[in-house]
Amino acid sequence: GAPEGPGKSSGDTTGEVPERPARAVTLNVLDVAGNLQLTQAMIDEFVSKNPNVISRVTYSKAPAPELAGKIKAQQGADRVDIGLVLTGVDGLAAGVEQGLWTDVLPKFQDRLGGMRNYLEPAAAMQQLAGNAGVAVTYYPSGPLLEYLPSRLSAPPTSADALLAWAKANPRRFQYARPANSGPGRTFLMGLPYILGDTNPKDPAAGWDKTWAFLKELGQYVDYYPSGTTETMKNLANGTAHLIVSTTGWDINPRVLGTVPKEARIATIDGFHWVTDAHYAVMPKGVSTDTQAAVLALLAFMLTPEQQAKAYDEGYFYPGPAVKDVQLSSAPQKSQDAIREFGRPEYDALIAGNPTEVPLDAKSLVAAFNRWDREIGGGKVKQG
Amino acid sequence: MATITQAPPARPPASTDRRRRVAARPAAWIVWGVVIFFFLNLLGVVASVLVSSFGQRWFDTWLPDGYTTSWYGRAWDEFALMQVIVVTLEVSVLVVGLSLLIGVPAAYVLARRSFPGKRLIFLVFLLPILMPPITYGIPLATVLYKFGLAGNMSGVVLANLVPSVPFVILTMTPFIEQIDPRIESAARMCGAGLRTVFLRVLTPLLVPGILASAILVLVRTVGMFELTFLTAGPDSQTLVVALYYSMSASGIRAQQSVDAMAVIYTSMMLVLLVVALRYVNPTQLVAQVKEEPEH
Amino acid sequence: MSGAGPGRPLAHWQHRLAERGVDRQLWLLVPALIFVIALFLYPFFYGLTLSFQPTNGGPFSDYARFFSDAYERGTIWITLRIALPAALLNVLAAVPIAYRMRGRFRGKRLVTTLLVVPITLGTVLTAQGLLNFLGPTGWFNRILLATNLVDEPVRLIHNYWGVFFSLVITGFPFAFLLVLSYLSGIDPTLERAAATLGADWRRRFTRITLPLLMPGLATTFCLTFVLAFSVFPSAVLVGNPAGETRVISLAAYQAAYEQYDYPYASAIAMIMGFVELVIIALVLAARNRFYTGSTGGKG
Amino acid sequence: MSAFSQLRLDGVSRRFGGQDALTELDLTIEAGEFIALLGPSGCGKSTALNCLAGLLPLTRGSIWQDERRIDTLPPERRGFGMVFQSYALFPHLTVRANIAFGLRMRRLPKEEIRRRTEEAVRLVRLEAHVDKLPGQLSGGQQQRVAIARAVVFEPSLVLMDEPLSNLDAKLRLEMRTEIRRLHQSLGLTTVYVTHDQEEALSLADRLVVLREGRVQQIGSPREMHTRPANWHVADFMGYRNLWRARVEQLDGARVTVESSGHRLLGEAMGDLRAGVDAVVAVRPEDIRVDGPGETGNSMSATIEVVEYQGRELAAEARTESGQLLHLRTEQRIAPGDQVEVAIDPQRLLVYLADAAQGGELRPDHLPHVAEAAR
Amino acid sequence: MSAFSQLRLDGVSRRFGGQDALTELDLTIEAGEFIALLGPSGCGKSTALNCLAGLLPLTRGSIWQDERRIDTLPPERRGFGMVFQSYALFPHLTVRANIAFGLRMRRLPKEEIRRRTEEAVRLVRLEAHVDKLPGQLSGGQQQRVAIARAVVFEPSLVLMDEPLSNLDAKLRLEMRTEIRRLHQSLGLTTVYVTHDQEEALSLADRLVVLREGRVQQIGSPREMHTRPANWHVADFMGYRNLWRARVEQLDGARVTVESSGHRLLGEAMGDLRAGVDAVVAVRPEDIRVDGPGETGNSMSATIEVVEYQGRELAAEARTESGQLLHLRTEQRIAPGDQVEVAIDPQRLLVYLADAAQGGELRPDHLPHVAEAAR
Ligand SMILES: Nc1ncnc2c1ncn2[C@@H]1O[C@H](COP(=O)(O)OP(=O)(O)OP(=O)(O)O)[C@@H](O)[C@H]1O
Ligand SMILES: Nc1ncnc2c1ncn2[C@@H]1O[C@H](COP(=O)(O)OP(=O)(O)OP(=O)(O)O)[C@@H](O)[C@H]1O
Ligand SMILES: NCCCCNCCCN
Ligand SMILES: [Mg+2]
Ligand SMILES: [Mg+2]
Repeated sequence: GAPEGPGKSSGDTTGEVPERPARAVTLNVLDVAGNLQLTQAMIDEFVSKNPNVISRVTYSKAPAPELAGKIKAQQGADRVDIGLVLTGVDGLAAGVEQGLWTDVLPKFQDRLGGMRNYLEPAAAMQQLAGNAGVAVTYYPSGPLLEYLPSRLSAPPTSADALLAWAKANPRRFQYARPANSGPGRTFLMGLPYILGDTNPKDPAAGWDKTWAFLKELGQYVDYYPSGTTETMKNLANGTAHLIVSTTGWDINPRVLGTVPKEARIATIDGFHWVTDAHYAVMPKGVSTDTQAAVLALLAFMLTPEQQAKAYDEGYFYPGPAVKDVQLSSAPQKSQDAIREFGRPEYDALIAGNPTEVPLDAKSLVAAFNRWDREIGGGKVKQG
Repeated sequence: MATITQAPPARPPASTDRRRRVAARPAAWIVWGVVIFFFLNLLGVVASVLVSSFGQRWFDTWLPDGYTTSWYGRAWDEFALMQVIVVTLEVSVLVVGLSLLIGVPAAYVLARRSFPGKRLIFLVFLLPILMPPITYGIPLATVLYKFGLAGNMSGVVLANLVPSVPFVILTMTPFIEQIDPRIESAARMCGAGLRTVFLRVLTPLLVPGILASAILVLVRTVGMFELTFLTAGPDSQTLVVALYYSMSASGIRAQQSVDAMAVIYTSMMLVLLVVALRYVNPTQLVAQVKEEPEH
Repeated sequence: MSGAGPGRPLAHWQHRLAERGVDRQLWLLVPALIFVIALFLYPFFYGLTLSFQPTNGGPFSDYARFFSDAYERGTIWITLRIALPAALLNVLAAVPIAYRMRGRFRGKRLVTTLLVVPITLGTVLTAQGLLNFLGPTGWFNRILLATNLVDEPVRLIHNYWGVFFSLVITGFPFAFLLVLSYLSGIDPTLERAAATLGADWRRRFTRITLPLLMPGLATTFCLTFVLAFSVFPSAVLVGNPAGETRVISLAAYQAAYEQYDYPYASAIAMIMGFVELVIIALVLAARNRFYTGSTGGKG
Repeated sequence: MSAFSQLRLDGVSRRFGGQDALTELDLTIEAGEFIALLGPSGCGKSTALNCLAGLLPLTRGSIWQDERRIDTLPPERRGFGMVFQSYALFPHLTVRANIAFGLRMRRLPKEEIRRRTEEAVRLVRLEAHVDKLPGQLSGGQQQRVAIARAVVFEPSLVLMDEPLSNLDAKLRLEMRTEIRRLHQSLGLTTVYVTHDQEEALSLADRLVVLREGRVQQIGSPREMHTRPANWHVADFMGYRNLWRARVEQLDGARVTVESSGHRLLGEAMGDLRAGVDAVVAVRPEDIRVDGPGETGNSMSATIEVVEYQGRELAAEARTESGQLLHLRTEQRIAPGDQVEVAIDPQRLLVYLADAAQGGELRPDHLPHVAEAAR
Repeated sequence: MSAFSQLRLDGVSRRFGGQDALTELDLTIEAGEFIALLGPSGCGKSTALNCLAGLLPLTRGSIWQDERRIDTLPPERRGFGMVFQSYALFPHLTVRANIAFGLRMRRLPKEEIRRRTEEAVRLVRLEAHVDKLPGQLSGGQQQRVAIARAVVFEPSLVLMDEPLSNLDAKLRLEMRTEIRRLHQSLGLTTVYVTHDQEEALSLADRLVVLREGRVQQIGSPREMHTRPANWHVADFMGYRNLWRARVEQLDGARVTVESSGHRLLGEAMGDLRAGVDAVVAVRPEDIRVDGPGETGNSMSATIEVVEYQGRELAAEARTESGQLLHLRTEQRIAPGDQVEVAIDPQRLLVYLADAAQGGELRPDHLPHVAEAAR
């Protein structure tokens, strides 16, 4: 069932990229960020409207850590059959470091007019990506706290209060291992702002308060689940009373029914949003025809009508990376879901709190590593 | 001379039987207790996945709030399970076929012949089974990627052959040893050449062994996570790897849709198993066993 | 012209080659040999040489790096701490059960069939099931709570025990079937003979069956230990992969696919293989101290 | 040595599934006796032995050792020794340890175990092999270990299940004498299972012939040899000539029968009447080739096949009426020879051919009869 | 049927590891002959047969079929038939398909295969069983399938490796006659391996006795039986009485020896001189119990063990000087009886006891000698 890749068929990979492909291409899309949830409908629509550009599309998914290895191997074998990669910051950065991606900017800036309309924090996220990636969806993420009012009436609103609450309610506070969890990493990266650390961008030298805080907090944490899903499950079944979340993880699981609808969120005084985005990148070694097709597709995806689809069911709330995309232009299903499970207070929270871009990939990996050794792994030695 | 004195029912039934069974009870109870406990928990493990996959919402209760089959549709679509299952079957069939083709003749030579270096060769064939898959899987994947053989189905098949061929050799050896070599000699004395002996005499006699070994390889391949994980490309994932991704890849996913996928996986395995057990005795799946008489 | 001496001419050269065991039949071995060399030995030695070519430092620096870092080094102990007890339990629990089931009885096929099922579940599904079943609100804890055996859910997943149970579920049936087949390989008349010589069941077991079974147990232990030692998905899914179940295969995996440091990953993989082979060698050496010849029962 | 004066099997029966493997075996074994259980394959010999040993539970019946009921005891508490067909030596124990096993189980003092083991080793002449493992011994040596192991703890009864069937002809002959010698010198009570009539005849004080789980005859070797109870036993005891016949006339124990055109005079075995179907049984060595006998039981026949057997020749001959004769003679005969043969009427046994006596008469039970009929 | 007039084994030898399993076998087989290879276990019989069949490579020597060298041919191209000890029937094929296998391999026309298969089936009388699988047949029936399979394609030579050793005594006797009959009716050239001297005597035209890989004697059954070439062959041919002796006096073929105090008159077998060590060989049936013989070879002895053997008794007796005698008699004797025994000098064979004649004299080669010496 595997399509014989376009990378192999049309030999030219480095020449001039035409406006449109000479022949309709088959596009293989690899998603390592869970982004297709938001964008698959856009791509499908493009394909159905432009069968002469993309005749067929296949989707596959993989965990982010494997991305670089896989692409590198395909390039080494001179047989790149993935035309488009949808990734988060981590996969993007890993590829940049290894030189896997074709530079889209500034060469194709003018083909991607939508990029001029980025929301301001989305534009900052795009900056973070350098020249390789094109931000296709954006959300301010967190860190947020989430709880069930039936189990917890007054959630802590400050860092100290959180610590005190965790102490008073041992094993009831949970967040997942940051390396495997969006909310986990957002919490990790957001803490320096909350605690007023010296350099929130330098986990090695500038996060003294953060590490101390996490260590102390760790004493009251039972264990760190290996994924966010687990924390959500524990919130729902009552094992955990207070967990770390993001806008998307707040809304979507309640839509899905894996977290009770009545769950609430809380914020910690002085928090900054640590934003997140998904990017589209093209591996090097993709034929010029495919490159042309991908560029046309991306331009399409960045139009406001298509961006509206990124509201989804709150998966990446709000989702659109460009300005002036109204919920009312989203598909009806999206509108219904967000009307029922969304939170009116988000508009104010997003407008009223500063946004920060996440750590660059190197620092992030260093932070994860330190967290694994000192916070996550530390639990063993204590216990 | 013995004469039949009485009709059988007139003799008292012997008491031995019952008495000795009673004496054996406590030990038997403990053993059966442990077995039942194991099975109950196993049942719990499997059933909780099954129930959850049909559960609408399941928080802090014994059973879900409501039931739905929609998770199956979601899992099916989200992970393109049709394609994954097709790939899984293709990979399995290829691995089974190739490992039998390569392994059975080798098993025959190793079972029947002695020649210089045989022990060494046997050891080399044993190593892939003894080594942790990760140990050779990582360098293997690196090499396969280097030659452009990984990241697609050929890589998955090749990697899975590494433990499968030795496995075929190991499971076939006792079956081959069981065939009286004189039967081969007899065939040759009847004028059959080597090829005919293999095709007309050995192969039919080895059918149980080949089946057992094929099934084992099939089950192992479908269940083989590490090697497939290391060598699969996006379009050559097998079901286990897709399942692993569904549990650990990024994105928000309802627990139930993972459960649904797990149920799909289990059903496939069970179908294979039911088919398999029509042909082989379960203990044969591990080793060739002669049933002993009952007493 | 007498004796086996040089008088008579040696037989035709074809006889002499055949005598050494070298004849056309050996060609049957060739495909398998090519295969094992290309797909096992070559990658293995490739990995071995790669592990001596670290990105920086001398040939042994990646090994030194592993052993000097307690976090990395500790994975050996973590892995052994999980794998050895799990393999031991699997083998030891299998013995009495297989001993009871070695004869023929009604339902034997059913029981053994049921035992094959967990082998087919695979580690990932088992993990998912354990998460559901043993989780804080899973049926297991619910029953414990409902029967007042505990006041609070017992933590059985996302820690050592989760991985341990996963290894038992997948490993025990395998061990059982192996032990059963070894037991059936022991001629049942030996035990009957011991009975007529005055040995009660306890001594029949300890003096006859067990010594004859020991080599089989050692082999079974090795095979289940291999399975347990390479534990990977369940260590991530039901264990605590940052902490007490950060097994060595996870360290190798992270080095390869998260840090893209293939030489280091190869070094870890080699260390992993080495540790495992050491354990196996020890067990097999012990095995050789038992009687390992025919036990007469196999067909 | 024997701890009892009598061992009594009382209606011992054993079913497997729905099938009777052993039906109502009544047998009294006197201390010191050598009893052979004899019969074709599958007749229940091993079943009987295993029931006696306690290795098989009984379906019906009981076993008494003098006044003590023992069938409820497990094998290890009956104190019988057993020699298994395949010896069942413990492969992981040396010859010495194998032999000492039964003494160890009885927790005798070390010194006594050593002494009695050595004695047994000497008895079976294995002094040179005590430290070998069974796998390193020849069949005959293994057999001797098995015997030593079974007798070393002086069991009140020794059971042997076809202990010689795995040996070659010459060794079988030697071991047979050995067993006989051991039995005589130790005064062991022995129950011995075999399907070889020669073995049974040469070893036992009394023979028990079984067929399809039922006792056919119990008696001394001489009784068995000369007066089998029915034609099945006769067939089994070497009466190779079995012919269908019809009883013509009875005169006390003398009976005249007609068989494929020959009128023959013989001994009536059992309850015959004129006109009934009968089976005539004659041993090959009881057919004489030395011309017309004075007793009238003579026929002329043509020699078809001759086998040299040393002192004697074994031959097949066919009478004019097509009857096939198996005979043995010291005469020099050759295929094609016309001979006159005669049978002493005392050696020509006539049995009833009906179901009442040892089962239905089916042609496959009577290969020679069937052959003659062609 | 035979496609050759002579088959010649020329110095055929076979080593395993460092050990000679077969040494310099020279043998010429004439078409139509029935040759038995005879000898104790491990003497190289099967090795010889397998070399002949092509199933084992030779170490030395060659095999010639008339003028054609055949030892370089693989077994399937020699065109010999073989009957294996455990029959080695193809368990997955019906009786019919088993028998037809060899014809199929020769790609004969369908019709001919059918015809010849049916003929063979009829020959071995298995018409009723053609569609059964071997597992559903009795031992004797399987044996007949094996024979049919080996002869159906009219091989120039049929090899049989202990084809009867798996059968019980009664069936063995019947199948022996069967093989003899087949050989006679088909005129097959046959090489037959057995360790049972009785079987060899009764079947073969010529016997080849092997010991430790070397031919001891080749001759007719009668020669073998009455004049074994050395005491090893004698031992094997049923001369159970083997006594050490010293030659006292020679008179042509007549020789006087002294053996544990008795002066005995016998036949000199081979090159004896006065004063040399000798071995006396006597068959049990050649020791008569009927009082002092006229020839002087008489001793008085005490009966020790008696075995009933039907017509005869087998007994062990001990002379005053401690010599153990194995004897057979029709006399009614019992343990403890004092008897006078006599041996016909023609039946008392005297062999040289040294290494030149059949190897070194070791006590374990002479169990009876050893026994007497105790
Ligand atoms: N465990 C068993 N289950 C079912 N049937 C059995 C069992 N053991 C024996 N039988 C049957 O009982 C009958 C008697 O068997 P037994 O072993 O006593 O025969 P035997 O006389 O010893 O034969 P042989 O000479 O072949 O050893 C046979 O028909 C046999 O098939
Ligand atoms: N494959 C082998 N490897 C080593 N030695 C062998 C092999 N086959 C036979 N021998 C040895 O060769 C000698 C002759 O063996 P062979 O099988 O020819 O004896 P045999 O006369 O057929 O004995 P038996 O009557 O026991 O079948 C024996 O000492 C045997 O141990
Ligand atoms: N590796 C990219 C991580 C992005 C996680 N996205 C999850 C969606 C949150 N709503
Ligand atoms: Mg039996
Ligand atoms: Mg042989």
